[in-house]
Amino acid sequence: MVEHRAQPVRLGRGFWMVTALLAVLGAAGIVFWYVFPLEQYLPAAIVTARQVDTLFRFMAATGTALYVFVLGYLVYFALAFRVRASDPPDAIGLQIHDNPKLEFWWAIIPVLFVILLSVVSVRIWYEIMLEPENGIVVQAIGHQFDFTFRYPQINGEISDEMHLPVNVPVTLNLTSSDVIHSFWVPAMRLKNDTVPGLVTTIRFTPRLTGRYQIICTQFCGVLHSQMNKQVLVVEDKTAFNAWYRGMQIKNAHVSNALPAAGGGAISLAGGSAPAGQTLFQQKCSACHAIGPFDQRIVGPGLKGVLHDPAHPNLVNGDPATPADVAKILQTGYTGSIGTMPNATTNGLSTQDIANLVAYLETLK
Amino acid sequence: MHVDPAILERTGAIAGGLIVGIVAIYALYKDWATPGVENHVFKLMLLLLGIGAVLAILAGAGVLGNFPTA
Amino acid sequence: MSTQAAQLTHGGGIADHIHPEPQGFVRRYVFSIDHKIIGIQYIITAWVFFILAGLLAETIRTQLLNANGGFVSPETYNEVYSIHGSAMVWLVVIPMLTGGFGNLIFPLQIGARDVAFPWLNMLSFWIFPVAGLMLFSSFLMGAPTAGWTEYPPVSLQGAPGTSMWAAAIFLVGVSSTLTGINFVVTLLKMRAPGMTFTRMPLFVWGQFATAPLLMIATTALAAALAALFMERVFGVPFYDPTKGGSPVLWQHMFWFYSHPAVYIMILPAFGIISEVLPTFSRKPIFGYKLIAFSSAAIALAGFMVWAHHMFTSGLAPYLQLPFMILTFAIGVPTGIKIFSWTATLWGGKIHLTTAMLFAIGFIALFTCGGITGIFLAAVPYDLDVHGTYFVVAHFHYVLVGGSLMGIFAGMYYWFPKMSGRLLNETLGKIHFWTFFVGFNGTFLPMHWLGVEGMPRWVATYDPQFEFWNRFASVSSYVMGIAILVFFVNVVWSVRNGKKAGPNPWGGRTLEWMIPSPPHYYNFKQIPTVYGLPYDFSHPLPYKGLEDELTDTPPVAAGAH
Amino acid sequence: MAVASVTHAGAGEPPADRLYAETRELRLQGFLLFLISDCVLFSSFIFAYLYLRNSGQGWPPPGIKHLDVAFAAWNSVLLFGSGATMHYALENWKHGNFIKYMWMLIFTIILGAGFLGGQGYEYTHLIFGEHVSWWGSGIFGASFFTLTGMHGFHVFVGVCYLTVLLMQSAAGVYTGEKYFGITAGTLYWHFVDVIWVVLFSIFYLI
Repeated sequence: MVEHRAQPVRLGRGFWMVTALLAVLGAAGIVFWYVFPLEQYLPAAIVTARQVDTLFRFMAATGTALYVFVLGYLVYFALAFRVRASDPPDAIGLQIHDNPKLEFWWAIIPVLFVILLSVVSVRIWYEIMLEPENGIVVQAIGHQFDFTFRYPQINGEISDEMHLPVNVPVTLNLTSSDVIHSFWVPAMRLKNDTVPGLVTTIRFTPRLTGRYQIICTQFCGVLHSQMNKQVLVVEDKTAFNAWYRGMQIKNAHVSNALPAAGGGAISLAGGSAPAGQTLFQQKCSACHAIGPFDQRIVGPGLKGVLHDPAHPNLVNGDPATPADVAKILQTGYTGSIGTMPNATTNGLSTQDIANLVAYLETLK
Repeated sequence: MHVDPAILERTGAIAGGLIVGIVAIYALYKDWATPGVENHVFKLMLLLLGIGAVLAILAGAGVLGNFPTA
Repeated sequence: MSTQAAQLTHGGGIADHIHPEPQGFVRRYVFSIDHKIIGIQYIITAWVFFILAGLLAETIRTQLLNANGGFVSPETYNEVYSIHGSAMVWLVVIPMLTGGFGNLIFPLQIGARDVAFPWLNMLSFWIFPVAGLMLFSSFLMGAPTAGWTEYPPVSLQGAPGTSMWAAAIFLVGVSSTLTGINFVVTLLKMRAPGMTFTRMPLFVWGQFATAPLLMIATTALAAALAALFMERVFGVPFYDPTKGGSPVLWQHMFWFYSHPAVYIMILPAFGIISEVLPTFSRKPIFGYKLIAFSSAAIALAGFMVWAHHMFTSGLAPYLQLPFMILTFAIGVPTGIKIFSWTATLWGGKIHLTTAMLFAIGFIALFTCGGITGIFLAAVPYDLDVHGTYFVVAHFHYVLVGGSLMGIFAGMYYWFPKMSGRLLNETLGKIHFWTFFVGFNGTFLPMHWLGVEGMPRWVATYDPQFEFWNRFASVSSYVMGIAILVFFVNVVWSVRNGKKAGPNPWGGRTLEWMIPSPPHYYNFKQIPTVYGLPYDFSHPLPYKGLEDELTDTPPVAAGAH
Repeated sequence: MAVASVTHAGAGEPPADRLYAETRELRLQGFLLFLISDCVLFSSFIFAYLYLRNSGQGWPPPGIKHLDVAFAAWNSVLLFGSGATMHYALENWKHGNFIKYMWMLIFTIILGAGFLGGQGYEYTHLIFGEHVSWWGSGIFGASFFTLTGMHGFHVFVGVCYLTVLLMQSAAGVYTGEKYFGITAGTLYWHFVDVIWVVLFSIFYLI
């Protein structure tokens, strides 16, 4: 192959003209993506949405520039070097096998680009992950085929609209009562799956008041297409508080899917914690971890269920009382966070319940 | 007299494990120099077999896997 | 063992052994053990399934003509796209590229008389149509509805057909695994004398990178499917969270296969392109070694990035970053390939035949799909567009604009080796241009549909998206017409096409040195190889091919 | 060069029949690759088992009896022993002691069958014992019975194959250099053993 090295490999004038043209087009593409008014088409409802847009502009611009060059050269070469009628039938092209310098550079440039892109993405990833934790805690539960929402101090589940105050950090706990759904608000540029038996958390801070659509983007059954009716309402503090109080009053009578205790309240006196612990190991620990609420097996973790005020309550805004727990143990529970069999199914005597409650008291 | 079957099993495991382990290691030592793909595979397998025997001995001796039976 | 030692040499071994030619129609054309016949069987079967799955695709687009659907019921619609996806992946692209073109071409290109295990080859072919029929028969008992990924728990609620689906895909997996084993052994052991790894044609390299993926990754999927089947049929809990199972487990096992599967579907197409480009540019491929090794690198890296499909699945955040960066990294070898192909055109004497047009179209469309792939690999942006039409657009650019264009290029390029005739070039050019226009019309708008908020898997959608959906649907009909032209071309050319002769394109790889279609024994005498095939200014680097085009009987024919 | 590679793979001295030697080489590689992909199948299920096992819940799940380690250890020794005997069966064949070879093969089959019997015994106890843990009952049953069942099936297939091998050898199918069937049987049997080493440790010991 030595004799081919001798061959003159010269880039003609046409090549440089085309290169210049492509450079202009590529630059135009870059400019286009940076002036394109994305937010006119899709408002950036939360703070990090704008960072995601920045990332998008960056990738779109570089991608367009790269694509313009590949496509341009492709077409230009295909036309400029096509066989002419004048060529002899056995005409062959320049016998170039490779060009180490060229290959080195076009291996290095993508590497550099990848490093740059990684840096940019990681920085924005951090901004999304490190949204503040303080602020309002809301739970969104996916069902076939809608989302419901739970707020502290509001009984029951709100199923039509999700209200949030503007400029207040939100911690959104996502879970599902049946299959995997995905909670997506295009205006937030943010989504996460709602997985049954798992609580995933996303944090964000609304920055624009308005009404935004909530869409399920994970196939969840025959009416998946319909699972986009809910609306996220971002409104100012006063309006939000008004709505919040309204809901508290409206739902005051809602029983939180907790049926009235059959056969009157159970006397929790004389419950023995050690006995309860053994019982818990046998009967409960298959579904409940002795860990924080988020540590799901089937049901939620029960550490500090009767003490920790920050424990996402089983029932409503108020921290669960021993009586609540006793009721649930007796009558079972059916609701957004799953299903728990009642005392007869679990084979629990009233004394067992008393023991279990006594044990749960000790979980601080 | 009555003997707990577990004792028999454990002794059997230890004794058998010793035999198998020694045999495996000896075979490995003998075949060490043999060339060819499948012989290399055989040697690897013999090594793992020896490890298995050791595990069996340890299990039999109650060093490994002695859980409180619920 | 050294590369040299892995090859055959002459003197009483396989290289000189010729099976007696099978007699009778059944032994020759139905239960044939000849890799060429099996390859053609694969290709024909895959095209039949392609027609069915394509009709399903047109059903999908027709449903989406109107924002409120109305062409079929939502249930039917979900079944339709699930089977469309599964069939296109497992019954069309993978069998066509590996079992089909792989069987047909690469034993010829490495100078072998057949694959290592001809009977196994026949077996793995005959599993494939059976599995295909099972897959489509799931319509009769209520097909799966959860898309080709069939995430539990929703797939646990699915119709009985879902179990049938799992069984069918399991069988296809068995078939691919056997093919993979067969190809690996053939490639390691049956290369002609002198055919070292660095002299192998690039299509062979494509197969060489693909076969291990077929062999290893597919088995992982088999396990996942077996578990799904057992859970659905016998109630064995693996994925059901109410019984302590984990839905995310399926996603791990599924994507550990299905990401390598993406490379199974594209690497052989890379190989086809890398054969077509030098032949029609009359020019060596640019950077042979880079292209060859980057294929291997992509195949290897394919095993380490599966979780980038699961960024929104509740994956631990600290796991997201490594998978994101590794996925970016795969862009590098891919980019190198694209640059090398483009550079191959420079300074060539380019014959713009249909195959060449498809090859160039491949580069154009695949590059677009690759770039949007980088978009999706970036976690923050994936958290936005995951599960939307942006994803649909991305993988159709890769699988239709990439794999299918490659398949078309291969069909036009190697049709002589199947039939001895050429496909009609005029029809071919019509086919290319209508397909190219229709394709972009269909899938380009999906990018912004997804970004603006249209989710996947929907039978009805927000009216604001109606215009672009109608545009896409109409364009998809144009694509349909293009495919029709192609089939007309094939059917017509098999009978009336121009006789090709051994080497119509001036190709230099071994398959062009022998008559088209080749004899059942491929080579009268196994040639000896002295160099890369792509040096157009050099004499051919083969010895022992003198008699191929004469009517002398093969050396040692009938021996043993 | 190929000659060299072929003879190396064989027992030692160059083979008489070149075509057989090369075909044998192909079959050997194919069989090893098959074992590799089979290994991937097991690994996937093992991954599933470990994944579920570490999904938050204690292990074994409450209400599930711990496995009888002593018995399992004893039973495993049977299988490991059969691996050793199989190895010596092949060795004896290579050195031409046909009778010893046959005896070793017979021992292997007996031990393998014994292991299967032991597994059956263990299953019956797990299924009908006081702590019911049938595979529908939870992820413990699911992963345990799936993996050990799969392995048991492999052992069963192996026993059948070795029996066929025994009959073939008695009928003199394998001669001198042409004994790939025996090599394959040994490879497969070793593979089954080694898988059990893994399963034994992950289910009974950790």
